[in-house]
Amino acid sequence: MALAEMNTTLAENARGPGAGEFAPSRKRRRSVFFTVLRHSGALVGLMVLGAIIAMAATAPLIRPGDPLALAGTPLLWPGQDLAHPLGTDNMGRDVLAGIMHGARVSLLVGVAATALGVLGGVSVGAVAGYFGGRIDNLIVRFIEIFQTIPGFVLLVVLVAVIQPSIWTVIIGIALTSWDTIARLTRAEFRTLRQQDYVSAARSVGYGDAHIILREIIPNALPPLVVTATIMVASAILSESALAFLGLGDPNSVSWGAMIGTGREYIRTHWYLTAIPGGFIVATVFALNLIGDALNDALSPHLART
Amino acid sequence: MSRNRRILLSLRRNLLQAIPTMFVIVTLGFFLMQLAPGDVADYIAAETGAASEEGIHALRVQFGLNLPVLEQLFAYYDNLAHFSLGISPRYGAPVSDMIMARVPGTLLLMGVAIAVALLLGFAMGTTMALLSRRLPDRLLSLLSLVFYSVPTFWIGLMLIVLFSVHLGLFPSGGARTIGGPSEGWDWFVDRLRYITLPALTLGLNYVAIYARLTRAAVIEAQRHDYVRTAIAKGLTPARVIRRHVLRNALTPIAALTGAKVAGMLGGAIVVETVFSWPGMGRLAYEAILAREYPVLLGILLVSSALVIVANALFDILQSLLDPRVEVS
Amino acid sequence: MMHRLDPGMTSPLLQLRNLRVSYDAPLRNGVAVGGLDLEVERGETLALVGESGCGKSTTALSVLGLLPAHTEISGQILFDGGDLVGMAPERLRALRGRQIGMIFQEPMTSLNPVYTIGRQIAEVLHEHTDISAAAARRRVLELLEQVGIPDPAHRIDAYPHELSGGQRQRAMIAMAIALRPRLLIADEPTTALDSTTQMQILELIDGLRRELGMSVLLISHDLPLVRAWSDRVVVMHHGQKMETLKSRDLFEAGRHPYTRGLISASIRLSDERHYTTSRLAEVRAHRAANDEFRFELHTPPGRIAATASAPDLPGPDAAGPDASAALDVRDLTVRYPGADRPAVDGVSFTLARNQTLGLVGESGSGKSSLSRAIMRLIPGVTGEISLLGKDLAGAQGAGLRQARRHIQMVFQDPYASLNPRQTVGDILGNPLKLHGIAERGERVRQMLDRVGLPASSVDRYPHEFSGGQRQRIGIARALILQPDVLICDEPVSALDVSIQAQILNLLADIRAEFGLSMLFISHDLAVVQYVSDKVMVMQRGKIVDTGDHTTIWRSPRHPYTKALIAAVN
Amino acid sequence: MTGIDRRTFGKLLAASTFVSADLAVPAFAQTKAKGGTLRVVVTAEQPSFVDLFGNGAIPAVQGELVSIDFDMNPQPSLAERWDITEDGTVYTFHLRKGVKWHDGRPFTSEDVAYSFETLRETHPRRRNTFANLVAVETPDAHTLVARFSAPAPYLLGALSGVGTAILPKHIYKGTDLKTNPNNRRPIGTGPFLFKEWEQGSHYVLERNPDYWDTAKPRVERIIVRVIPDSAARAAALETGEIDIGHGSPIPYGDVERFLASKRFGVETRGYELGGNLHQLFFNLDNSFLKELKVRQAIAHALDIDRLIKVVWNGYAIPSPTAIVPDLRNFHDSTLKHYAYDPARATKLLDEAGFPRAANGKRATLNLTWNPGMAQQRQAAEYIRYALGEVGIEVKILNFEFSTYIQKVYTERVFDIDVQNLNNGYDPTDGIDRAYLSSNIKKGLPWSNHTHYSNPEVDALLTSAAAERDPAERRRKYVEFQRIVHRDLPAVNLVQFQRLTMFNNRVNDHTPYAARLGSDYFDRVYLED
Repeated sequence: MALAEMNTTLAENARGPGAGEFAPSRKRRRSVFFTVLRHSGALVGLMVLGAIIAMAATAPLIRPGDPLALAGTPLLWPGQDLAHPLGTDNMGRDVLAGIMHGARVSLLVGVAATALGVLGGVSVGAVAGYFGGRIDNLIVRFIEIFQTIPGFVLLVVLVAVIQPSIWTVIIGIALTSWDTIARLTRAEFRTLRQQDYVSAARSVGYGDAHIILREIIPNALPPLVVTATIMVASAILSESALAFLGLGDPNSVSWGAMIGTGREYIRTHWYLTAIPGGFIVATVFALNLIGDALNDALSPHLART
Repeated sequence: MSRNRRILLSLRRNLLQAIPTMFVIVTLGFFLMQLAPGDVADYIAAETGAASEEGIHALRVQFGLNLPVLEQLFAYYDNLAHFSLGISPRYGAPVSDMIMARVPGTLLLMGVAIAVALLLGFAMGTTMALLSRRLPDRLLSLLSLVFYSVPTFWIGLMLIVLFSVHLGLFPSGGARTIGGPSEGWDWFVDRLRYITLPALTLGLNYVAIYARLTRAAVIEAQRHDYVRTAIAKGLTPARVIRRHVLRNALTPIAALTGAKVAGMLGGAIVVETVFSWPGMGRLAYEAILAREYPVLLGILLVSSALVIVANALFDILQSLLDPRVEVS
Repeated sequence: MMHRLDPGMTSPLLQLRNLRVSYDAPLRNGVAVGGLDLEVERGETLALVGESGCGKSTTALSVLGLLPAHTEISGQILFDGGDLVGMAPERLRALRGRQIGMIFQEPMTSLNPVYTIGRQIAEVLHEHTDISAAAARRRVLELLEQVGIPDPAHRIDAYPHELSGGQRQRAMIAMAIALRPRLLIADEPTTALDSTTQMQILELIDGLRRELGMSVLLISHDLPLVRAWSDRVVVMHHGQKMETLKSRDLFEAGRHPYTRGLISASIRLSDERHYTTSRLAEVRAHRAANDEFRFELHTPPGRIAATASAPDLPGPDAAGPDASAALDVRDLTVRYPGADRPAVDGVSFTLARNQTLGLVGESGSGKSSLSRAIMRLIPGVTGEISLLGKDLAGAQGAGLRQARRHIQMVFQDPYASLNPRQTVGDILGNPLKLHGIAERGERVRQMLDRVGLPASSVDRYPHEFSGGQRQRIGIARALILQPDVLICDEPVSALDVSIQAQILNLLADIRAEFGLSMLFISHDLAVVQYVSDKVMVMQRGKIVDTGDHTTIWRSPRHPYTKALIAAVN
Repeated sequence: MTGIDRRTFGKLLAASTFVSADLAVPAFAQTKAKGGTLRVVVTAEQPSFVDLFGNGAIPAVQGELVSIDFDMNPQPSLAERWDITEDGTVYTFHLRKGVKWHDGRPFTSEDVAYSFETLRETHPRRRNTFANLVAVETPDAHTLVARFSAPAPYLLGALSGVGTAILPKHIYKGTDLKTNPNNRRPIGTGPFLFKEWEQGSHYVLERNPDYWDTAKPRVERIIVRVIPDSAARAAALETGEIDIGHGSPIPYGDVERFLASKRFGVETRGYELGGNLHQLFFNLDNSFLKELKVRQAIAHALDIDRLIKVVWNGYAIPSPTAIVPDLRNFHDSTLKHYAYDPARATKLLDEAGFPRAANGKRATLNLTWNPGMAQQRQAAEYIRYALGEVGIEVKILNFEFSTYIQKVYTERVFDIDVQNLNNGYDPTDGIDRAYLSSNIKKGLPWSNHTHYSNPEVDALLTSAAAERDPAERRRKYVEFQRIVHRDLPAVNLVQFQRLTMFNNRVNDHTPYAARLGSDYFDRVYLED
């Protein structure tokens, strides 16, 4: 959540006291070379993410059947047996199958939790930021409560008290991450609702719903998209931390759960944690690269060109 | 209105606002724990390995768990009103004692983690911003992204394997050498050795965040007109950067640091587990598992108080850093 | 200070020779200054004048080496005989602040918000001299006194945000002159200020120039201003010098067609021009194949009939809404939460049909709040508003939406008033859809044509247009519902003077053509004088003076009106 | 270890153990090493240090009435000797003289009497042990007579330090037992003084200079550190930050590597009182599992050897019956596991009327597992896989501890529960609760949650509990084992081995007593 919050803070600061100072006076000037480099980051991110999505999509074809099946001799090193190119874990489960099917879970958790969080956060934040006044006050206090409770503690309570399954994990993560989006949305709405084009829309006679959906949201999207990208990454990390504490879904394989079981063998069979760990890092890294590039591309500094 | 008076007023306002916030959090926590299957009597009965129905009932009566839910809640409020956090059913000890025994550990860990993260992050971010879009910037950007992408528990284990097991540089866990030096330089070195790895693990994510934020803030600050003014005054580049760029970049960083405290408390659970660090996060986790709602609520109360105090402090710090910021 | 009296005493203090500046950034590639030659003589004020993007600010920045990275500069900048282009950074830095002082357009952002002004001024002293802290403070107090900041002993410890705009600019000036520089570069020093403050600041700069024997390079877009406050004027366009003139006879002796165009597009209060009697000349630049510019001066034909006899503005005792009026406002008060006084304080006026009512006032006087209150855009409003005889203040829901068809608004900032995510076609067409008006495509095309935009604009986004074009889109949007009343809130203040002329001509035309009643809000007295039939003067939320468009300037009643007039004449 | 079957290895370890050192050591130690600090690791912080409520004890501080040797025989400690009447109802203990509490007050029979009477009220297990206790008499300060209404053959086994805490009456009498500060800062008669406790981190014990056995203890100090994470414990052991850990402190998968380094040793003894049984319980109310053939099929579908390998890394031995091999007085070694035979399992399921549906599945079962032990999760995963092979889909329900208790014992959401209901030191301790029909109690943890009800078993277990003739007692338990092996309310899987991992500088840490790993530490000494 952290980067997302950072964006929020930046966004809020940028519109805080003496907003003029934070508005760039001159446009960012960059050489072509670095623009390309920048884009190459996004390119790498997209390629990595694409590969992982492809992996998730083809998992049932390449590694059919139950990824949790005890497929072979336990604790085979990668490459030791070509039937299990990435080796097997302590129970003889195929690591490659786990990675491929685990990608599905990680991506599902990341995307679904973010989608839920964004949906909730945008709705609440939009109402608060657009209408202001008493309802805004109330919502801000409400958000504050969520920001005061250590998110991961709340997540653990939520997932522990309900039966851990993919969907409880997703809902739990969404419940602990919506507040960031809500804050950001609120900040955006507070700024944008005062824009002249919103006034213009209102003076033409549009209602609140139209103004929120057609005039403001499209303009509030860039920072939200950036934050959402980073939220996907954070959700994947949260899921893995939950699985590490043993609070994952036992009926599906996830990268975090693989690390959780593999860590007992961290000294002898380090590949059991390193491989899923590497995939988590790669995915989160790719998402962050994309988030970065999006941030550059969509940042308000450049919007006026 | 003088600044001191403003700060005092804001402190009072923060405090007054904190009370309903904490009230809601405690109530929310209480109902969450009520929703959870099982209660502490179940847990104690199971933990002791053998129990009777009478025994469980006796436990429920003893802790008031047989009372209607709202009565339990009001009993808890009543406790709070008398400045008591209640008694832990499992430990049979006052919750406040248990929490206070853990607070210093968590505070220390978080404090050092924040300090490390700030220092490293600020240094990294400044370097990145000043060499913006050159090779060092690209490399450090990537590095910070990696820091940001690594799961905390994983990096913690890796640090233990590398620095404790292989290199023998730092202890693998704990907070100090038990029975070791209790004062002076030796004590300090000893504490430092123990806290290095956990603080680094907890702080690593934040190093990335601060680095990126600092970079953004410094680049942002560089674009400001007053930097151009400073150059026009004939200041040396070093002074321009120090006095007009970095100094002004501190404000958003202070704002973010305040907002990070809650997140760090959560992250402490994992780090305290991996490094057997005696802190609140671990206690919270155990309280959740054992359904000891007085303990969990106590922790929620204390940690939200911590967050609120930290936020208030960083608010004040922000207003000290930037006179335009009204203490909110 | 003997070294100042070098043999070059008689040569110009600053000489630009064939100065070229170009940006090689991917986003903004191009030549900002293309071979500029000019001299600033010792003790004189040279004004560099031109419209936005003409390269005047780039020129100013290049003197002190303040151009951003990725900028290429060539030619010579001779200061006291030494070439600043390619000068070693150390030497250049020694000149900055000490030999050449500079002040900028926006004093709020040009001062570091986290330090007191005293500290920021002292910083110059400490950087260039070995002055003690106590002595520096004494010197800063002296400087604050010198630049006319009241109560310097107190203000020295104030932060920039605690000062007014004028005081901030005075602090900037104190900083620039702290070491008695020989050249002061003032880059649009008063653009961000109110007209009364503007004059005081220019007076101060001029006084200091004489007192300290400085030369001043004054950058501005405002022709009447430079005429009053400079010795010579260099007119720039697109990085090129058009001509150099003596300021005194700038308005009479300008020969270059571009200069002529600027002059005729500029309106001065003293000219007493009015839309009914004279149209504004529009200057248009065409780039020829050889990259040379050709300028064409164009004055729209025709006169616009004077407004039918409008009723006199009602006095404070007039009672009841006037049904024949286009817009009738009674006791309108706007109060923002937390503010110590109302932004609009019991304002009453009547806008007669087919009339243009001008509203002038300085920033913060409540003009914009008033316009937004009438448009029903802000909460916290009390009082009565009657639109074409119908209650507007109390209208809700469908009634309000219906009413909105009859009153529309043109906003100040052509960048902020158009949704960047909607095409021009949507911006113009959607309101028609909302109000169930058929033949949308046709109406949009007609309207685009009317405001002077090509039909192809419908598929384009606002950022593809220039500022002037955007304001045309804004006007088109306001007109597309064919309202009866149009509120123009500073519609031209963000525009260059040549564009301003085009927009004012356009507004004058459509007002007659569409039979509009207009409330025209501006801080610019001359503009208000030109477009209005009646004029109101607003100060601190109240209407303090009203009158006919000519009489109010000739015989102002209220002292505030007098002060406003004094500031621009 | 690739060449050797792990299971064989486990067996070897369990059987051979280490040379018993109790005779050689005293002289050896006195000359060799005295002093030093022993650093012990534990997994979790115990909520209390006095075992009033069954939630944690430190025998090394508390002292114990008797010690139990590897052969399950009681040896003198605070009780120098004892007499039991013919009918087995009256126990007379002759207590050691001159023993002092850590606060200097003399230890007397009053303390023991108070302990028995108090624990009968508060302690969940001793409630049963002392259920028939009708009178405790203290004829003099060093004699205690305990009278039971029925024979109590299990009594002495319960009187070791981990079983029965001997409480200082002068501290507890008339106070609120639950919140008595002594629970958190105990005094006892044991070889070590409780010195300090830093919550969440460690506690420190120091040598008791006034211990009644003047030759002991031999280490000056014991530091007990709490390290919740198993990988972190392994690292701490490996780096030499801790010396010893009980109850399998490191992952089973890491044990080989530790042994290979020669710096560490593994001890399998000391857990004899546990009766560590790993079993799979059926919910007999489930219409599918109600069928004996289905349960038999499931038993046939499980490959115990593979289970031992993948779940226990070889540190387990098969326990086909409800009483583990360690309880050798009662274990029926003639019973064998249902043979691993998926084909037979398939056939049985078909016969029972549960053919594979179109998707290849016969039924879907919810499986719960006791989160108190990490290996249960792997066992659950193995069972999920093994039953999947014969067409039974298993859905694992992942609960943390409290939820597990509630969901399994109150809501009974399980169809299969993977569990370790340990036998304890005597069958009465661990068996009765799971098989007696009178123990079908909703909401009571570790009760008969299969809802198995067999009057024959009820009668056998009830009479065996009070049976004084060892042979007859064994016969009854053997009979019981055969019945439940036939009725199959549970598939008993393995007796798993808890391990003590230690640095080789630690000697004589498991001298003779079987204390579930909570050592007395009176003999342990360090060697550099």
